[in-house]
This record gives sequence, structure tokens and C-alpha cells, in this order.
Amino acid sequence: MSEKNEFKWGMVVDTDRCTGCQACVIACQAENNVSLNTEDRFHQRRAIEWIRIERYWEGEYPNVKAKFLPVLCQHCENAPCEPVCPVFATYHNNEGLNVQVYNRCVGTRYCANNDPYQVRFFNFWEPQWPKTLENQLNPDVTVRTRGIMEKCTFCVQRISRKQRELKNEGRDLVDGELKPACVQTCPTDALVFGNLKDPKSKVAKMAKGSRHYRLLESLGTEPNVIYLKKVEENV
Amino acid sequence: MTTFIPKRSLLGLFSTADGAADAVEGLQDQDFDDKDFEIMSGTPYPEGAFGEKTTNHRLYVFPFIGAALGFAVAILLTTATQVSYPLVTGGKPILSIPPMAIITYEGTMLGAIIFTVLGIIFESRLPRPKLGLYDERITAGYVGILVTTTEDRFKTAKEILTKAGAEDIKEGEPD
Amino acid sequence: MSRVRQQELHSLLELPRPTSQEINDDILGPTVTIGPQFKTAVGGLGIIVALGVAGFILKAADGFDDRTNWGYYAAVFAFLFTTCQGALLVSITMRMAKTHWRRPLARVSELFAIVGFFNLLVFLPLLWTIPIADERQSIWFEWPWGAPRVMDALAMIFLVINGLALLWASSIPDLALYGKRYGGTRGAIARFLSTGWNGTPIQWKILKAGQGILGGLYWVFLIGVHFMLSSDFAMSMVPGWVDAIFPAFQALSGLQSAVATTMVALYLVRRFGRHDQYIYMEPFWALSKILLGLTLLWFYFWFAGFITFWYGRKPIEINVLQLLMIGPYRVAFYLAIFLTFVVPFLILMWNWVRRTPGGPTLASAVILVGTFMDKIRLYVGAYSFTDQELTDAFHHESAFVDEVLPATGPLIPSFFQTNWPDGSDILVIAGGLAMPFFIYLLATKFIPVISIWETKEGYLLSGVKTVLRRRYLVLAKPD
Amino acid sequence: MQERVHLTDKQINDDLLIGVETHPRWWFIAVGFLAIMVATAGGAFGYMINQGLGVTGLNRPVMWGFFITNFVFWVGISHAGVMISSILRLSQAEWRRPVTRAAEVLTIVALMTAMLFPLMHTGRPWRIMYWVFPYDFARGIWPNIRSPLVWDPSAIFTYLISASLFVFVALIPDLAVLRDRSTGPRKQIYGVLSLGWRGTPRQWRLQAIAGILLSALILPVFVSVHSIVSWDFGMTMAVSSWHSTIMAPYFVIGAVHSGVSAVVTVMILLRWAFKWEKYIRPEHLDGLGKLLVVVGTTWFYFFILEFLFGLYSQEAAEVSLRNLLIYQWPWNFMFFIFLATAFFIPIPMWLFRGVRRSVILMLLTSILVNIGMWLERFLIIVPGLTRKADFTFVWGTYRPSIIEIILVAASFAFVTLMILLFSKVFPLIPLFDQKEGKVLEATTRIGRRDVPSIVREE
Repeated sequence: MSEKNEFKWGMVVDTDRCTGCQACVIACQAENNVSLNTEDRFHQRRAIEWIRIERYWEGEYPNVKAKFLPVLCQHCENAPCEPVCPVFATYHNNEGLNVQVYNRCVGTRYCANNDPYQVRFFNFWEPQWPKTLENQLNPDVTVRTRGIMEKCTFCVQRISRKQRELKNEGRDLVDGELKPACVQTCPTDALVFGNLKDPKSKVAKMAKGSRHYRLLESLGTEPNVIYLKKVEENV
Repeated sequence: MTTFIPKRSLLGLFSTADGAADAVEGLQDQDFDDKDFEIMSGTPYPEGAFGEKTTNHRLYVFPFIGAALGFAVAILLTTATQVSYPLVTGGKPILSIPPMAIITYEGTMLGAIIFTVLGIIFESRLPRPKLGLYDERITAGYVGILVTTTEDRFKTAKEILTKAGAEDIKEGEPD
Repeated sequence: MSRVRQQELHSLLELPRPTSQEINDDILGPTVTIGPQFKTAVGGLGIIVALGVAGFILKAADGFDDRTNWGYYAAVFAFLFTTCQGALLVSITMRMAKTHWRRPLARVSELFAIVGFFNLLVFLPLLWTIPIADERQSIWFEWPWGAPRVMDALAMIFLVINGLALLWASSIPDLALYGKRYGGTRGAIARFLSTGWNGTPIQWKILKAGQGILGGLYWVFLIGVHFMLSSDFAMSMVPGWVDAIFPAFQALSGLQSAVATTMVALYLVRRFGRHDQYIYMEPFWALSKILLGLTLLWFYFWFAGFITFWYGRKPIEINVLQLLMIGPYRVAFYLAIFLTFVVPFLILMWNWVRRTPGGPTLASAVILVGTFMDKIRLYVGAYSFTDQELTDAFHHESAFVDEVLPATGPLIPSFFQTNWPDGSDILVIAGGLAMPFFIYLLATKFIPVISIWETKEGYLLSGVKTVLRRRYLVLAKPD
Repeated sequence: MQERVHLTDKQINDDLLIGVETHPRWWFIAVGFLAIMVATAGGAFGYMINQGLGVTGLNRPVMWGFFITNFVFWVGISHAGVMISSILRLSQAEWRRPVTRAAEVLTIVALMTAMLFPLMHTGRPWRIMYWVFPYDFARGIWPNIRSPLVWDPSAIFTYLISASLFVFVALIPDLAVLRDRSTGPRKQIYGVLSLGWRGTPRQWRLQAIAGILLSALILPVFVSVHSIVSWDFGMTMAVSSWHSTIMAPYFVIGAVHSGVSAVVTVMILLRWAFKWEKYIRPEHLDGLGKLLVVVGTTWFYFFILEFLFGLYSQEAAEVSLRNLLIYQWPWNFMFFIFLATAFFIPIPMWLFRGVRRSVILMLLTSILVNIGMWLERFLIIVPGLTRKADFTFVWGTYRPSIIEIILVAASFAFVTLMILLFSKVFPLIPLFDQKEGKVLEATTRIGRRDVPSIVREE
């Protein structure tokens, strides 16, 4: 399937639509077996959120405005985190994903240092859930042990399941039928996921709009996550 | 092939380097070849100080061989590991020359150094399983002169050593 | 003493030991006589230097506004600065390290201080070609207007004064000798400069301490000037070129070419100055080992900068690499790396080559050509940007939030083009390269090209000792 | 000026083998005490493996902390040996003689200690094999040679092997002395190790060439090792204060600065422990002091370049880092201590001959330098990470945990322990080098003064 290399997964984040509701964060935690971020872990600065909402305050009270910026792994084409790994635990696959191979990881944490977006997380502790929550773990996703790195995978388990489905049914992907958990959950459709190689897909069209930009463009990492600028109403 | 002539060894011990130098001079006067006697000292005297002929060595060949070997192995290893499982990382080419240069450099230097050390040991005619005729006073400041010669010249050698002031003379079989 | 060619004589051990009077005769003799060979050389070089001056006038007539016109001029200046003004370091360092083989080459390298003075004249017009705009990256941050121009000029002037003072301090005893022996204008000048030196112990002590202090200062100044020049005249002229190793790399390249310059000069003095009696082989051997080390370091410094940019892969870094390596200046770049590193390394790595006078000199000459190519690559490259492009690019990259950036296209447009030398450039290059030879030749007729007092001191402090059965050189180490 | 001490070969043997041949009580007490410290650290390490790296003070974004700092520090110290013995051998400096072996041993020991720290610092140390060795563990994956973390082991192993061989080659003649002086099973072991050395002119000549040739070959390795360590940081474009081209030479010269200072410390301690006043004399400290002035000043020049060029581009992350270092407690305090101890106190002091020749002052200043240089590494690594991210609110800080402090402290104990153990088996000052120095001594009479001189071999 991937020989023809017909996929290049990408996401468009429309910051104009984002309300900062954090539903994507919760959905991601549930889908990907991310361990619970207790108060303790936040204080230790060791919380794990594969997607997070950055909040910027603008203006002086009473004219304060909040701006939200959902940040997840940018799946860069020239990902700085990849070449520094000594054991190939992270590399770029031919569908444009920056993948993390948990088995190979020895935990040098070098990738986290060379990650300009702060979207890589280290398991300082063994992940734990309250007894009641153990049954809700997603069977498709590995539970990561302590001592290794993890990060957003664009819900790679959903991608591969869908690809198997397509192969069995012998059909092409319909735009919009494949959604990572965060996209699925977003109430305002601020997150859009799809195949950037398909010029008719929604992501490809949105990515070409006039409002697009990418995070830290001057670093030349060429992310596959494209942001759309906020529209200023009072200008 | 010459017929085998039995030889005997003789070790003269000198408390001063001057005496040993006299002995070397005496031996050379009596047409003893440089191969017939060896000087042993616990102190590195400057080259040629005893008037001995300096020997040639081929030590400088070793680092080059080692460097070539190390270079080849390192190039092979870096190329093979990248090509055999081509994973793209960070948009860098599969055969990335600068990192290869770094590792190849280390490999080259490692090869050169290991071979140099082997060369030093080999060219010093070491390791030597048996010490042969030897005296422990040599490392405590004495200079020893080991003469290995045929029976007929044995006496001459002994005379020279005694005349030069050898404190002690040991006899033994050559190894 | 007969003047035999003593090619083979390697160290003081084998050399005959002349008396003090013989040393005076041998070294001072050629200083005062002017032969036909000398006249031809000076005349020919003088004409080329005059052509160079004409080239400069042609350029100046076009004004200083078009920076691209001055690229080669800047490269020539930078080359003379690295080679000739660095050359003094060889004698300074070796005197500090108390090496005994420095004696034949001490004055040879110090005489370059005079060339440095003329290089200052070459430098001053360049000040008008660098932008004073405060809105670009520079080491001067918030300093008032024109800081680079004023500070660079001051630093250069101090450096030249320091060099001349050092030359003067180290040649006082010889000048006194010269003044005593010869009359005429030159003798009178020498007498004046020697300020009544008569060599009392206290005078010697002060002289040596003075040389030490001036030498230390020269090191500091030279490194400082390298730092200022390389940031004001090269880095700050290329948008986004932030390369912390560059000043150090330039200083190192300066050391390498300083040794190379000294070696070439030493060879020429030995060959044409009829001084092979006093310039024995050991300086070549010892210097060539240092040169080999510096050559390796040259590549190391270059690689340290290169790999950081290559691995970082920021667009701005890729652009700088492209401009200097695979862009329009690639010919100069590959020549530079070939001639400053590959060829000299292949020559100098052989011990038997290093023990001849010709081998190291050849390597040195190659290094000098390579250094010149390197300067062309860096300075002509840097001089191909206009003021407007610099300020634009600076504001561009320092923007905090990247939202404002366009999503496509490189940050710096590739507006640089190949800039081949035109007529006036060629004149300037020829004149500039002939200048040090011209000045140096003239200078040898005023100051003995071999330090008489250091040579005598060398004979005093060395001797021959027999250990057991062989003769060895013995070196005395006072204090 | 060189002081002349007259000693016979026998006396040199007796004096310099004192560590091997006598068994003072302080040695056993020291070794026992240090072993307890190392064992404690082993316990701490076990606890860390059992619990996970959560027991350290590391966090997001400060993913590298004390362990990596200490790794860089010890790799730095390891640069002393080769620096001293190679440079001084190549430049025929006479005062190198008593310094070389101890410096080389310090190199090996420090390097072994340094290698432990990246291992401790990984999340899963038991899986480290397929990081370090190019061995295909049936999974088709080899180390990623594009990663600076693979350059590291290649350089460090090369350096460790080279330095060990270097020490061994120079040890052979001394092993022969030990062979001749010892009895019983020790004689057998030393006999095997000394390879049947007899001290013929050919062997001595090769020994001399070996010193020079190996020095010349190890020097380029030595430069590459710390450069590669620096590139762990320099390649990291996401941490803009690390991403500087100056890193390689800056680290190398800094390593030499701290390494040579460590050699001074070790020499003085040895002089005191083994009563080697006749061998480690003020003139040697004088020479090392002069060398340190040059090295320290060069290091400071690179430091200025590094500091200034962070500001040159006027990038937000770099400026905020400099703000942190200069204005914010406790970073400014550490920064001040670092500058004072690594440069502003020792270097001006070493300009004075009296200080260079004073044993106690040299001991104090050399320890100061290493306090400063440890802080230097810390201040390069950690603040860079705390101010790493450009647009997010994850500027963090770092405080080491007790586990990290124990392990770092134990590394010093481990190095001391290893040197003490070495001194029990091998001489820490080369015997034959001392004897050679005696042979090459001469005196030249100039006027009314006898000037100490040296016989120069070609």
C-alpha cells in the first residue's frame, strides 16, 4: 500500500475556531493510554500531554483577550528530533509521520532536547491508573513503561486499522473518514486531519489558504501541521 | 648452511656506564660483530652513547597499515549500517558524509594507534618468553654486556670484560 | 670564515663556531652593500606596487558607495593582515617559549612589522566601505554611531605601533652595532634609534622584559583585531551569519599563514641573502612541525563550524553554507581547502620532507595561495550585499513570533552573484601582493635581517658535550 | 631554574616504588572509606533503576542535568593526561618527566568514570548495548551513526584504548624493574607483563620513538573526543544557546584547563602521600603554572566568543539566557563563582612566580579551577534547557535530587580510589624517565656562573 506512497498525513489547526475547551486533550489521554497527570506530576513538571492548549493573554484588563494555540507533535519533514537518536527509536516513515518505536528507545532524552516544540515526553515514572480506570485502557495502544519517550502519533493505530480496512474492501480513502481522537472530539472543527497528498482533501485545500502559517518557520523544520491565523474582528 | 658451532654466553656487569663503554670499545677492537654482543641498561642512555651501531627499524610502516585498515573497516561499517536499513531521519540523506567522516576518522586513528603499539612491541623484539642470561642488578643501575660467542673466542671476550672493569661475570648457555 | 654552502648542517652541533667579530662581519656586511640583483628586484617590485596604487586610485574615483567594487581590495588587505602582521607572532611566541632554534628566524619574522605599517595605509580607505547602520547585527550593540569604523581604525593603529615598537626593541643592540660601524645617513639614523645603547646588564634586563611585555600585548591586540575585522568586515555583512568560531578560525588561519610567511621569508633570506651560515636546518624542521599542527587545526576549526550548520539545517545556516561553499564562491572555496589543508598536509606529514628546507617552504607557499583564496571567498562574498539587504534581513529574522513570516520561500533571497575581478581589481591584487616583498627588501638594508645579538647569545648558551662515546649538543637554560 | 637533586638509580627505584612496596595504614583506611562511598553510590544507582528516573530532579524541559554535567566534567579531566604527556614530549620539555604517568592514569580513570554517567542517565540502562556497539541484535537495526550520541562512544572508546596502550607501552621498562625487585607470584605476573624487557639500546630507542609517535597520534584523537562531546550540544538546534559553532574548541580548551589543574592537584597530593618532594619539585609546578596561564587565557577568549556571540544575533532565547545568568538568583551567583574560580582568581595569581612555586597555593588554586569548570559545564547545559522553548510556557528550572548528588560525589571517590589502587600495583612516576633525565643533565660554565644545561638528542 505504501509503495506508491499515496499518503502524507497532515493536520490543519484553525486558531480562529479554537475555543480552548481542552476536549482534544482529554480525548487524546483516553485514546492513547496516556497516564494520569496528577497534581504531583504537574508540580514536578513531568506531566504528559500529547496535545496541549497554549493560552496567550492579550491586552490590559478589562479589554483582555485570550488566544489559544493547540500544540501537538508537528510531524516535521526535517524533524530535528530524529537524527539525534542513537538507536533509530524515532524516524520518519514514508507517510510523513514522525514515528516513535518504544521498543528501541533507551531513554537518552536527546530527542526531547532537540525538539523545538516541546511535544516529546519522557516517562519518569511507571504509568499508573486507579483500579477503576484500568478497564478503559485502549487495547490497540501500548502502555509505555518508564524510561522511554513518547509523543503524539496522529493516532497511528487508527491509521493502520483504516488502511487494513481499505485494503480489504479494495477502495480509496474517503476524505474525513479517518480522524485521530482529538479531531474527532473537537466541537468546533478547529482541527482537521487528512491526506495532504490528495489535492481534493479538505486539509490540502485549507493548507493553501491565505491565513496559513507553521510554527517556528525560521527553523526550517517543515511541519505537517499547518495553522490558520486568527481573524481579528475589531481591526 | 654453515655447520652448527656451539656458542656460549657471557654476561659482564658494570657499575659504571663508562666501564661498559670501554668494554664495547674493546669488543669492537677485537672484531666482535655488533650481533655478538648486547648492551643492557636500566637507564635510557642517549642513542649511540656506548659507541654501538644504531639499528634500523621499520616502525613507521605500522601506523600507515593500521590507519588504512581502520579506515576501511570504519567506512564499511558506517556505509553498511546506513544502507542495510535505510531509515530517514530529519530529512538527512541516507548516506550522510559528515557523520561518516567523524566515525571514519576515529576508526582510522584507532587502527593507527593499535598497529603502532603492535609495531613497537614487535620491533623491540618483544615479547621474549625467556629472559636468558640476565641479572637483576641491571635495573638497579648496572650496565650489562651480554656476549654470545664461540668457544674459541670466549676467553678473549672474558678478558676484555674483566679488563674494562666488570664487577661480576656470569656464564651461561645462549637461549 | 669561508662561506661554504652547508645544506646538510642540521643543528648547532655540526656548525663551525664563528667568533663575535666574524658574526658582525657576516651579518652586517650584506646589510650595507647593494648589489645589482637587489636593484633589479626592488625596481621591478616598485613598478608593480605603483600599478597597484593606480588600481586603488581608479577604484577610489568610483567612490565608496558601491560595496561590491571593493570586495577584492578587502580580500587583499585581509590577506596581508593575516600573513604579514601575523608573522611577528612566530618570533614572539618562540622567544617566550625559549626555544633555541628561534634565533635565526627572530628578526626575519619581526621585520614584517614594517610591512604592517604600510598595510595600515591599505586598510584606512576600507573603513568607508562598511555600513554604519545600527540596525544590523554587530559586536557593537548599542554603541554610538560609527563605532565599528572608529574602533577598528584605533585597534589597527595600536597594533601597528605595537609591532614597530617590538621591532625597535629587539633591534636596538644591532642598531648600535650598525651605527658604530658605518657612517652616512643610515648610520646616523641607526645611532639615533639605538639611543646610546651600550649593553650594561641592567639595559639587557630591561630590554628583555620590554620585549616580553610588547610581545604579550601584540598577541592580545592581534587576536582582538582579528575578532573585530572578522565580525565587522565579514560576518556582519552577510545576513544571518552568526558563527561564533569565525573570529577564532580567522585568528588560527592567521597563525598558520604567519608560520608559512616566516618560513618563506626565511627560505628566501637564506637563499638570496647569503646567510646559510646562520640559518641552519633546525628552524625549518621545528617550524614545519608547528605548521603541520596548525594545518590540521585549520581543518578542525573549519569542520567545527561546518558541522554545526550542516546538522542544524536552519534555512539561514543553509544559506550561509550555500553562499560560501556551493554558491558562486565555490571555486575559491575548494581551492582554499585544497591548498590550505590537503596539499600541505600531504607534504608535511613526511618526516624526511620536514627535514629539508625546500619541502616546508613549498608547503608554506601553497598555504599562502590557499589563504588568499580563502580571503577572496569570505570577503568578496561578504561584500556582495547592500545596506538595504542587511537591515531588511536583520529585522526579518529577529521577529519573535513567526506568524508574520510567509510560509514559502527561503529567508534570504539568493541575490549574490559571481563577482569576478575587473581591471582595477587585478591591479590592486598585483600591487598588494608585491608590496610586502618591496617593503621587506628595502627594510633589510636598514636593519640586519638576522638578529646579531640573539645569534651570539645562542652560541654562548650552547655547547658540545661528550656523553660516554658520542658528542651531543648541550643547551644551557638560564633562569 | 632547574634544581639539581643527585640520586642514584637504586635510590630512584626505592623512592618511586614506595607505593608498591610499602603498605602504610593510611592507604587501607583511605581505600576502605572510598570503597564505602562507591558502594553507597551503587545502592543509589540500584534504587534509581528500581524506581525510574523520577527519583532525579530532571523534568521537562530540563531533560539533562547533573549526570551529563558530570560526564562532560570527567571527560574534560581526562584530557589532562594526553595534553601533558603529548605536548610536553613533543616539545621536549624537560619538566614533564615526573608528570606524565600520573596524568595518563588520571586520563584513563576519569574516562572510565565519565563513561558510567551517560549509562546511568538513560531511561533503560540495561538496553544500552545496542546503542554503543555496532552489533546487529537480530533486529536489523544498527546504531544510527547520524546521531552525535553514537559519535561519542566511538571517540571515547578510541581514546580509552589509545590512552591505555600508551600507558602500557611506557610502563614496560618500569614493569621490568618491578619484576627484578619482586618475588613469588608477583614476580611471575610482572614478568609476563614486562614481556621480557631487558633494556637493550634498540629497545630504549624504540621506547623513545614510541613516546613521540604515540603522542603525535593521540593528540588528534584527544582533540576529537571533547569536540564530539561538545557536538552533543552543538548539534542541537532547538536549544539555541547550545547551537554554537564555537562549542568544539571551547570545550576542548576548557577540558585542558580543568584537566591540567586536576593534574596539579593530583601531583601535589601524591607528593604529600608518598613523600616525593625530591621528584615533584616547585619547578614542575612552575612549568604547569605557566602552561595553565596560557591555557586558561585561551579558554577565556573562547568563553568570551561564546558569550558574546549568543547576543550577536539578538535572538530572544539567547538574550533571555544571558539575562538569567547575569540577573537571576541563584544562577547569577553560580555564574559569578564560576568566573571567579575558573579565571579571575587563579590566572592573575599564576602570573607570579612565587605563587607558581608555592605548593599550597597551587593546590588551592587548582582545586578552585575545577570547582569553576564543573560549574561551567552545569551553566552551559542546564540554563540552556531552562530557557529553551521559544513560544510555550514551559520555561522550567532544575534542582538535583539527593540521588544525583550522591552519584556525582561518588564519582570523585571512585576516581581517587582507582588512582590509589593503581599506585599499589604500578609506579605513578615513570622510573626510567627520571633516570634518563639524570643522564641528560649537564652544566655549562658561562663566565663565573654555572648554568644548568640539558643534553639534546636529535
